[in-house]
Formats: sequence, structure tokens, C-alpha cells
Amino acid sequence: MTSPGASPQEPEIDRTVRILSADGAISPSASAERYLPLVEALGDAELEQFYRDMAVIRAFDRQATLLQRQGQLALWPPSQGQEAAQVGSARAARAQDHLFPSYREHVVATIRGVDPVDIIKLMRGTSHGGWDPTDPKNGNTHLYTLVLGSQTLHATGYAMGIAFDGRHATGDADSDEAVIVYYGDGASSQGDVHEAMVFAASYRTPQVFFLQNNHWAISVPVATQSRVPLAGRAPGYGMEAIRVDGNDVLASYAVTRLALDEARAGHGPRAIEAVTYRMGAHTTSDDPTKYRTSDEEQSWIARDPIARMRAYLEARGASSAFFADVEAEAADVAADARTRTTQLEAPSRDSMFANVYSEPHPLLDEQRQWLADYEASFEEGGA
Amino acid sequence: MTSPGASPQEPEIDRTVRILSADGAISPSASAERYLPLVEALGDAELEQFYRDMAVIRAFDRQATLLQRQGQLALWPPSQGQEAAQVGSARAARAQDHLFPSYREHVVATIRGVDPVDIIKLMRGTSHGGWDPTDPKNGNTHLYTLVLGSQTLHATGYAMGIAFDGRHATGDADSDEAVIVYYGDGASSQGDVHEAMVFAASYRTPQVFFLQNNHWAISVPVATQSRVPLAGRAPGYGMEAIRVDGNDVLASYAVTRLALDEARAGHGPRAIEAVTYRMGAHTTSDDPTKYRTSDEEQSWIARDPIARMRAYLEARGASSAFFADVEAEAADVAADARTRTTQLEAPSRDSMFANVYSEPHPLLDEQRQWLADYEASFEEGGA
Amino acid sequence: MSDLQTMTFGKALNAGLRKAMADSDRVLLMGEDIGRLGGVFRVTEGLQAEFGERRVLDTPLAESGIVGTAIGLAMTGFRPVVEIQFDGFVFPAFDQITTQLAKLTNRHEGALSLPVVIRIPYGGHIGAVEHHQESPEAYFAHTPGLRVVSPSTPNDAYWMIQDAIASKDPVIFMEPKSRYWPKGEVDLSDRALPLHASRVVRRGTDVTLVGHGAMVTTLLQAAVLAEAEGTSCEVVDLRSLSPVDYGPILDSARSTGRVVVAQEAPGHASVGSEIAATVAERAFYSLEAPVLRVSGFDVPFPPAKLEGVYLPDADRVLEAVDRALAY
Amino acid sequence: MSDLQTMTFGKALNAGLRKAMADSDRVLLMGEDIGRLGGVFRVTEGLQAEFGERRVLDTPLAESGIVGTAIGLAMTGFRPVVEIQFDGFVFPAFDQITTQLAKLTNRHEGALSLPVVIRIPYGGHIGAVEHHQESPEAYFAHTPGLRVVSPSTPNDAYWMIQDAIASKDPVIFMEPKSRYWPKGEVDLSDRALPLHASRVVRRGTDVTLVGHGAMVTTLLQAAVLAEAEGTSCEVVDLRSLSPVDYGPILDSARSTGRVVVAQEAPGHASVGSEIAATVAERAFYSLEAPVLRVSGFDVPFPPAKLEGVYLPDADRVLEAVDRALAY
Ligand SMILES: Cc1ncc(C[n+]2csc(CCOP(=O)(O)OP(=O)(O)O)c2C)c(N)n1
Ligand SMILES: Cc1ncc(C[n+]2csc(CCOP(=O)(O)OP(=O)(O)O)c2C)c(N)n1
Ligand SMILES: [Mg+2]
Ligand SMILES: [Mg+2]
Repeated sequence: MTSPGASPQEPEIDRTVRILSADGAISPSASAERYLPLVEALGDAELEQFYRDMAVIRAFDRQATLLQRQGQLALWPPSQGQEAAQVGSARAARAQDHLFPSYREHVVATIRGVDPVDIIKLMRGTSHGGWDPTDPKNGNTHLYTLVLGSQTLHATGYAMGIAFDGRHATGDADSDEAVIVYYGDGASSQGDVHEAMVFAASYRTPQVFFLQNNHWAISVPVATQSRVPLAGRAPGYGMEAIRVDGNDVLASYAVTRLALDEARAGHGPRAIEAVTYRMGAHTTSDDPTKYRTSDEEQSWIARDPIARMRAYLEARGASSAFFADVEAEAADVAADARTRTTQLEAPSRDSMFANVYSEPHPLLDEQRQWLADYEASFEEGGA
Repeated sequence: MTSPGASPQEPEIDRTVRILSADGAISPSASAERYLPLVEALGDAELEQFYRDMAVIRAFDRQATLLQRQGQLALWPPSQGQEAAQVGSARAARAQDHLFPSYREHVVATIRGVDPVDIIKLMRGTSHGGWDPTDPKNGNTHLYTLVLGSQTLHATGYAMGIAFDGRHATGDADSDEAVIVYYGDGASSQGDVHEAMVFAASYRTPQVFFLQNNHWAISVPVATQSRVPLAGRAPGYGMEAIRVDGNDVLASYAVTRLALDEARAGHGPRAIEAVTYRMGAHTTSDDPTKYRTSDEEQSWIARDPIARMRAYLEARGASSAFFADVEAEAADVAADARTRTTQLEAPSRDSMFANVYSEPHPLLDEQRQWLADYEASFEEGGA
Repeated sequence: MSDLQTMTFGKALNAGLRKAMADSDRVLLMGEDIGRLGGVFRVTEGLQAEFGERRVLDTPLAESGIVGTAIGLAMTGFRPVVEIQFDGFVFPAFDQITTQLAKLTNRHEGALSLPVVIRIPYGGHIGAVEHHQESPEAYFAHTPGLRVVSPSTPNDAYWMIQDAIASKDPVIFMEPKSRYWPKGEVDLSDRALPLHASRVVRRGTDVTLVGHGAMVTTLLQAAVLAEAEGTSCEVVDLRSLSPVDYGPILDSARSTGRVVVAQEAPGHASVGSEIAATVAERAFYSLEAPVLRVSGFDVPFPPAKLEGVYLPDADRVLEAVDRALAY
Repeated sequence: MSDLQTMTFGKALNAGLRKAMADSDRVLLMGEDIGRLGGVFRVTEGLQAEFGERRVLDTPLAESGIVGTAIGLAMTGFRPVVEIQFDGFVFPAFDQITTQLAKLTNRHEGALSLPVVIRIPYGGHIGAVEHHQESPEAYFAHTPGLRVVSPSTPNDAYWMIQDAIASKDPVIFMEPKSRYWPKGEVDLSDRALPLHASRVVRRGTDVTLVGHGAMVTTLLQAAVLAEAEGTSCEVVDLRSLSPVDYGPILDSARSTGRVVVAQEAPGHASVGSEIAATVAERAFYSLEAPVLRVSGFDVPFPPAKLEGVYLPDADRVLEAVDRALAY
């Protein structure tokens, strides 16, 4: 009654947009038709970049998982398995777009310029943020949000602001702005996601709702959140919805590219459900063997987004030097992340008080002073 | 941009279930087909009862409005215009069903047995409730809920309880239970309504979501909540949705009857959008001329649910004695409500403390005692 | 040269909002029924007509949505001023307020300010139904990252709403709704005290009365009645509930040695508790009597017919004054 | 004859829940990941296997939905026990808790009881990320209509969860998560104190230390350290935060004349404020020093690497003890 088993509905072949089959062959689903030109326009450099993104960040993600197991991080939520959905959507976004992640969008953030070690800060307990979204080097990537669904409203508000300021729908895709917000199958049940869609539809925001249905919300299968595909919710708000194979980086890219461009052109918000799979644990504190079968896991390993893209590139004739180069870069990034993680410093005592308010606050000044004096008293005592 | 004008979309003729046209002729819409047998099964007595319900409670509602204007009530939210949706749905419910109203369901509550003066208690400021939903005489009518949308979750939880206890889907429509919950077009934007639908779909509750789209949420037109018909939301949860002409008592009855019976039979929750109109002010504190045109109001007066049913009954040959009798009853009920309203007593000082907790609470006992002593000190002082 | 005008508290707020909107086109108003209708208390009356539908938004009906999108708008440079229709309807937005609005500047390590104002008409004395007469300020005062203020006069209403909008921090702006209608003088040229400052509004020597919002009026009434009985009360208007400006309160407590703190809200774990505890701590050697508290009882705000017994009035304040004097 | 068993606090809760579920088939558990996974803290481990999916519900992921449907289930005769996964995730349910759960018995004029328990793992010391270490008890303690309790030992955990479930009133059950793992003796045959009672857990003569949840352990550590310096501390475990059982606290305050109240939560307008204010008022003539408070600072719970400086520890309690003695 609560959860009809661990094996949720399969993506329906025809209505789910898929371009690359699991073995890496181009074999578009019927619904993929309109997206093919976008994929055909991609050159080798772009295709190889997609692969590189996925492979490098998977290596980083594994390194972070390892760092957690070695006690260097409090927690790590692995992105493994969701690389295609994240690379496709993040590469589809244009430079001027704003991205609102949840907390597993390591691939998205890194592609946009966020230093992966900045993500680690949050999970190591040295920061609640980690990077500055207003600094251009971070590619308009907003901070992770841990309260499920909350960020969907921030994204909608941001997109309202774009619309109010006339920063979209001018007809210039290179300057018109759009917003993409990430959330999960579990989060989709939160009231905030509903309200975000209500506001987005009402204000016709230039915005894409990007749902990564990775089949699980910790131990709870997606079937508990919905008995029908989650993409089906958006049309109820008057929003176009697309279901895409989230393990197909080409389809994920094309679908998001078009949705963002339509939204930026003033056609209103769009919703995408990317059907993918969380290959690892929910976080390093989690033990998936308690709630899902290894058969299920195996069936998704067979649909690994990276293997699929590799097969495609190999078939297209990518050189083994290319793959070797990616592997080397991945190893470097992972090693570098390890080194720099262990060097991360604890925040200063004063930072606890410094940024709570933007303007002076006598109560906090007093408490900061008290703590400074108190700690100094030990130093004296110890001296 | 915010609100595309005061004239929201018309019900689409074909997809909206309608049986009685505005002039009282039987002229079913295409979508009404499956409901006709339910209407044909209604005898004179039932049809006349529908009319009587609407006319009598409108008289009461007007009396209450008047009482407010004369300072006898703090507030009154008139139900005028929504009688057909409320009579149809409440008469469709079976004795064992549970009803969760919002705050404008005077017709529903009265039909189920609630003394209209008990409703007045809330609006006069002598009670936050007014009746006891656990007392059989109130026909399982739960209390009004003023925080918009909250009651949808209570209804879903109640329906989960019915399911857990096996009190539905036994095949006996006379004992199988179901729940109906009322809410408005404005309330539909609240996150709680979404979560109620998520839970209802997940637990396949025996439940009907009954949305009265009366076109306005105080001064805000329904188009601000949604650019597309609100009935369209339910299918996204895997729930069947029906849009009905809420000014047609026959269609409202039939549609609700079938939905409740399907839900009680175990076919899962259903959603109904009854398209109607709030003919009066939002409440007696409101001034609709500030935000809507008299043309709009006139166009809905032409679709008055009571006039429509009267025309139908007249055409069927109802006697003028019948209408005279209804009129007399209406006048009696209104007069009786007036008399008894002015006799309503203020609650006792102690009642403020008595029912906050079901078990003893030393802090409140102390405060109650303090207040009693304090008030007694004045009496002594005055003596 | 001062420019004095007499107006109601509600009109003063309206004038303050108008001024802030005219001064900066980044100021937006958001809420339910605030546009065409001008708000159920008419505080925003005329502003949509003057500034347009892009500046005064009749939003969809969802408080979490309103606050959550206001946050997003603030991130892109707007200064949203949100109206919550009534005190009791702020709770659907509570998550966005406490876990997001209050924390985002901190989460951004100062890189981002969140200049969002949330206006909440609050308090009793208007004979309304459930959820329409409550005083939820303690929930916000307890939440780090928020500023919480409450004006008690038209002049403060006019200036404090502008200061709240000008503040880079999120401000919960509690409007004592029973004060909307009485009139007072507003000095349009001379800025009031800073947003966080408390103020002695009546001088006295025997007992200090402390309160905020509509309670200030009650305290002033009590002071007049006490005077007739020979007791001189000093009255302090808190104005800001987070942070609390303790200077004037402690000065007064030290000089009178007797303090009564009053509020409409339930007393348990409230702003009144905080002030009583802090005064008792910091004025320890000066107090002749314990700090006494007068609050709403620890029950849900009762049906309107009982609000007269529920809400602290001048007599209940005087009862505490008498008890304080009896120590 | 007593039946003593040594177990962790977490296991004691699990055993208490199991007992309550075995005693009445109206008891339901609801929450995120509490079924197959047994909860992220494993407090409900094994209960779904034992009682089935109808008694232990892995609900959809929506806290307002969980509490709201728990209310409906309670209306039809169930006794739902809700788990909120972490302290910081209770806020989406705040509206259902404050405007509905807390008020429904009152709204029904007593015709309906709402026996819903909301379990909230809370507090710091576990090195976790944002929203996972907070102490939100003041929000609930301030809300009339709720009972708020927090056990500090395995024995109390075992009995208080059963008492909370047996109570006809809504109970917010705050579980100090840093105490889940340490073991203690549970007396399976002998009921603990009533749910609302506070308790002296260590006798002393010089200073009274008052606290709840994980802080009780800190206070006991402080008492041991103080003893080594010649100061005798009495420690009171509040157990119930609403209502507060003042008898034992005031008795102790009157006998020692010095009181320190400690908590992890931010201090402003908190449970600590309430207790300090009330003790200062009611033990006025007995106090040799002001009631001093030790709290989390009035900032959002900081990143884990700073929790050591943020959270009051035995040293911070002792600093206050020294200050109290210095008066
Ligand atoms: C409001 C809220 N409730 C509970 C949690 C605890 N929690 C963290 S992640 C998670 C599951 C989320 O599932 P989903 O949205 O599918 O995202 P995924 O982890 O699969 O990426 C839960 C319950 C939370 N972070 N926020
Ligand atoms: C959570 C919440 N926010 C705001 C209000 C104030 N309010 C009362 S009725 C109303 C409009 C409701 O519109 P709708 O749901 O369409 O119901 P109708 O009044 O038309 O019957 C508003 C905004 C409220 N009661 N609850
Ligand atoms: Mg998921
Ligand atoms: Mg309406």
C-alpha cells in the first residue's frame, strides 16, 4: 500500500525522449524527433567535452566519497549515475543563465566553474555555502539548498526578477536570461515545488524545472511519491513537460537546450523529468542494501551514462589518446581535490557572528566580544 | 502580467459536465453522458428537496449577512451563488461519509444536519468551532478551517484511516465510507493541497477533492492562480478529474455521487472542479466593486443556480403551492436564526482554559485561578 | 523646519511605502489582495494605481510561495516588501522565513544581502475570528538572522517602514492592527530614531513599564491611571524586538527599581520572558521587586467575545504595578 | 521486582515504541525512511518488519503532509507517532503544527482529542551539515496547545515515549540526538516520573544548574568539575519544557540561592529566558545572584567545525557558576 515494491515504472519508450541507446547507438525514440537537429549541430569538441565532464567529475565524486570514508568529510552525497542528466542540462545552459541546484549537483556546479573543493567545504563542515554565486567565476551557480524543494521558489523569484527587468524575450538568445532549478523525485512532493510552479505559470517566468528522478529518496522508491510519471504534473499548471532519458547525455542536452531557449524567448516555464538512477548510496551515511536489490543496481549499471557515451564516441572514432587524456585529467582533479581538502581550514570563531546580518547588530557584537574574552581567559590561564 | 483581467476563462462547453442549461432545460453536454442515469433515477421528492435546500439556505445566508450589517456578527462569508455545487455534492454524500468544509460551506453543513446557528457562533465570536463533529446529529461534518488548504490534509489522513481500517471497498455502498473535502480556487495554490493530493494518490484514499472555483479569491481572479482549468492538476497525480457546471445542481449531484461511489469502492481518489460564482462579497468586510465589474456580476446572476432549478421544476410541473411552501420555510428558518443568534451567549471565562488540553495542565490551572481571583477582586472592590 | 501632518497609522504606513517606492524602483510590494483592493486594511491603497502591476503584485494565494519568490527577487536586486494578510497566516511561510530568509546571508558568508521586509498586521482588539488576532512575534525574535520591529505611533510607522526597507537585512515588520485607525502627528521631514532603538515615551520615577506595539497605548493609559493614585510610571516603547535595545530599559529599571513587562502574546518562552530575564540579570542590584510580566494567557487566542478578558488591559498592568510596589 | 536492562538511548526508544505498538494497534508510525531503513538514526529499526507496512509508514516526502494526515488519522481514532528526520526539517510542517494540531482540541471545545506525537531528533555534537544540529524547542514551547518534552536518559526515553503516546494531547518529543548512542539502565518494570515532571538528578548546595536533553550530561560534568574546586552543584533535569514543572526548580533555587540555566538553543526569547524570568520572579527573596543563562549564541548553528565553540560545554557552564558565586 505504501510503496508498491522497489521497481518503479520504466520510462515509456515512446514518450520519453532518448537519442542514445544503452549500448551507445543513435536510436532516437519517436518523441526525440524535434531534438535531433540540436544534437546534429554538436561537433566533436563538444561531444568529447560532454564525456570529459562526466568522467572527470565522476572521479572527483569517488574521491570525495573516499575522503568521507577516511574521516575527512562529515558526509558526501554521490552524484554517480546522474552525470548525463547533469552534464546535458548544465552544458545546455548559456553563460548568462542562473542555476539553482539542490545538493547533489556536483557535476552541474563544476561545469559552471565552481571549484569542486568549494563543494567539499559544505560537506566537511567548514562552511554552509562554499562559494560566492555573485562572483562571475562561479557561472551564476547558486548555493546548495538542503531543505528539500525550497530552492524552486528562489529560482522562480529570480526568474520573475529577470522578467520584471526585461532581461528575457528580447529575441537575443545570447543575452536573454533564463533560470534552471534542480530538484529530486522525493522533493517533488513538497508543497514548495507546487507553489513554485503556480507562481512560475502565473508570471510566465523564463525558467526550467529540472527534476532528476533517480528512483529513490533515500530508502523510499519514487512510486511512493507518485504512481504515474512525475513529468505529468507540469501540464496541470499549463506548463509544457518533457520526460527524457537522463542517462543519455545527448537527449538531456537537447531537451534542456530547447526548453531553456523557449523559456528565455518568452514562451513561459518548462518542466523536464530526467529519468536516471542514483548508482551509489544516498550519502555516505546510507546503506542501500537495506532497501534495494542488487539486481536493480545491476540493471542500471548496464545503463551507465558514461559507458554509453564512451561507446558512442568510440564508434564515432574517438582516439584512445583522448580517453587516456581524460583519464589522466580525472586522476589529477581527484588528487588535487584530495590535497586541497586536507588543507581546508576551519572557519574562524568570529566568522560565526560576522555574516548573520549585513548591518551592525549590538546583541551579536556583545556575544562576539564575550566569546573573545572568554577564550582569551583560557589562554591567559594556560600561559 | 499579474492578473490578466477580471474575466477568466469560460467553462469549456464540451469538457465541462452540464445537464441543466441556464434556462432550466435539460441539455446535457457531451461529457454528461455517463451521468444521465444518475439524474434520471432522481424522483420528484429528491428534485424538490434540492430546490428546497438551495432556497432555504440562501434565505438563511441573507439573514446572516443582514445580522452582520446590524452588528450582530463579526463577519459573514456569504454562500450565495454556490448553492447548486454545495447541494449537489452534499446530497451526493451518503450518511456514513465524512465532509471537511472550508468556511463557506453553509449549505453543505446545514444539509448534513448542522444547526445554522452553530455556524453563526464562529462568525459571532462566541466559538472557534460551533458544533461537535463527533455528534451523529451533525452528519460527520467537520469544523470549518480558516487556514486555507489545511483541511485537505486532514481529509486525506481521515480517508487513509478509513482505508487502514478496511471501512471501504467491501462492495457495500451503504456502509463503505468515503471523504469529501471542500476548498476554493485561491486555496488551490497552497502547498498543502498538493501534498494532500500526493498522499491521497499514494495511499489510494477513498476521497473526493471538491474545488469550488467561484472565480475569485477575495479580489484576485482565478486566472492569477492558474491560466488553465484547475481541474487539470489532478491527473498529474494519477487522479481522475471532472469539471462540472457548479451552478447546475443536477450535474453537481451526479458527478459527485459517482466520484464518491467510485472512491468508496476502492478505485482511488477523485477530483472535481465545480465552476461557479461567488455572487456576494467575499465577506461582509469586502467591497467587490473595487475589483470586479457589474457586467460580470450580471452575467452570473443570469446563471443563478436557484432560478435555473426553479425553471426546471416548473417545467416539470411543480405546483405553486410547493414554491410557496419553500418560501415559507425559508422565511421561518431565517427568522428563527435571527432570534436564536441574538440569544447566543458569550462563552464563559473558564472555557478559554478548559479545552486547550485534554489532560491536566498545571500552568493553565494556575492562570485560570489567577484570572478568577483577579476578577473576583473587582467584584469585591465594587461591592 | 519640520513638516508635521496628522494622519492615521495606516495612512502613515501607506505614505512611508509610497515614499520608499518613489525613492527606489527596486522596491516591490507583494501579497494577497494588496493591489486592486489596496489590502484588507487598505495599507497599500492606491499604490498599484500609482506604480503599476509590476511594482505592486497581487500574487497567487500561497504564503510560502510569496516569501520564497521574494527571496529570489531579492537575489536579483529587488527589495520586496511582503504583506501577510493576518498574523495567523504567516505560518505556511515559516519554513522559507526561518530556514531560508533568515539564513541566506550567513550561508553566503556575507556575499549576499537579503533586503526583504515582511509586514504582518498582528494583535487583538478588533473582534475578529480565529487566526486574525494573534501576536506571533516571539517565533521571529527567537530566530537568528531576522530583525523584528514593531512601531506604535504613526510617526514611527512612517519612518520605520522606510528604515526597514532600507535595511540590507530581512526585517519582520509587526503592525499592531488595532492602531491602524487612530491618528497621530507625523514629522515628514525629521527622521525618527534608528530602527533598533527603544525609547522612553513617558518619564516616571516609581515603576518602569515596558512594551511594544499596541501595548504601548495600554501602558500609557495605565501610567495615567497610576498617576491619579500617586504612582509615577516610566514607559518604554521597545520598538525593536530583535535586537532589543537594552540601554534605555536598563537605565529606567535602575532608576525605578521596579519593572513590569507587558505584551499581548502568550507569556511562555516569549519576548516578555527575554526582557524580564535580562533586566533581572543586569539590573540585579537595583531591583526592589522582581520583574513582573503581564501577557496573554498560554491558550490559543480565544473567540472574540472573550478577547476583553484575554488581552492585558490597563487594569491588568496596574495590578502588576501594585504587586511590584508591594515588594 | 525491577527488571533492569542496559541499553542505548536509541534502543530504549525503539523498545518503548515497540511496547506501545504491541499494547495498542491504533498506534501508527509515520515518517521518511522509518520503515525499511528503520530511520536514519535506526530508532524504528525492525518495527516495520514486526508490525507491517500499515503500522509503520514510509510516507511521501512532505512534512506538512505527514503532520496534516497524522491529524486526520488521529481524528479517526489512530495514535500517530510522526518522525521528523532532523530538527531543521520540521519547519515545512510548522503551519500544521501550530495552527492545526495545537488548536484542534480547543476548536472542538474539547469534543476531540488529538493524540499525535511528533518525534524530533535535535541538537548538536554530531558534526553534521546545516539544518541537522538545531534546537527548535522554543518555537513549540511558546505554542499553547502543545506539550513539549525531552528525555535525557535511556530510562526516560523508554518511559516518556510511551507516556507521550498515551497522552491525549499532542506532544512534541525532542530527542537529543547526541544521546542516542550512550548506554544506560532501563527499568522495564517501573514507570519513570510523570511526563511533565522535572527531576533533581544530582544533589548540591551552592548552585543550581537547570537544563534539558543533552545539556543534562554537560551539567553533570560541570558539577563534577565544580566539586573538585569545592563548589557543590545541584542539577535539575527539566524533562518537560511545556508545561515546566517549577516545583523542584524553585525548591532548589531557594536552597542554593544561585541558578544557572543552560541550553543549546539560541538564547533570545527562548525556554532558557522563560525559566530565568520565572525563577527570578518566584525565588526573588532567595537569590544571592541573578539567574545566569548559558545558551547557543544568537546566530544560525555554525558549520560543524565550529560547533565546539558554539555549543555550551562544561567550561562555559562553570564560567557562569563562577560568575554566580562572585555576586
Ligand atoms: C524538508 C526536508 N525534509 C527531509 C530532508 C532529509 N532528506 C535529505 S535528502 C532526502 C531524500 C531526497 O530525495 P530526492 O529529492 O529524490 O533527492 P535525491 O537524494 O534522490 O537526489 C531526505 C528525506 C531534507 N533535506 N529536507
Ligand atoms: C493561509 C491563508 N492565507 C490567507 C488567508 C486569508 N483569506 C481568507 S479567504 C481568502 C481567499 C480565499 O479564496 P478561495 O480559496 O477561492 O475561497 P473563496 O473565498 O472564494 O470561497 C484569503 C486570502 C487565509 N484564510 N489563509
Ligand atoms: Mg531521488
Ligand atoms: Mg474562490
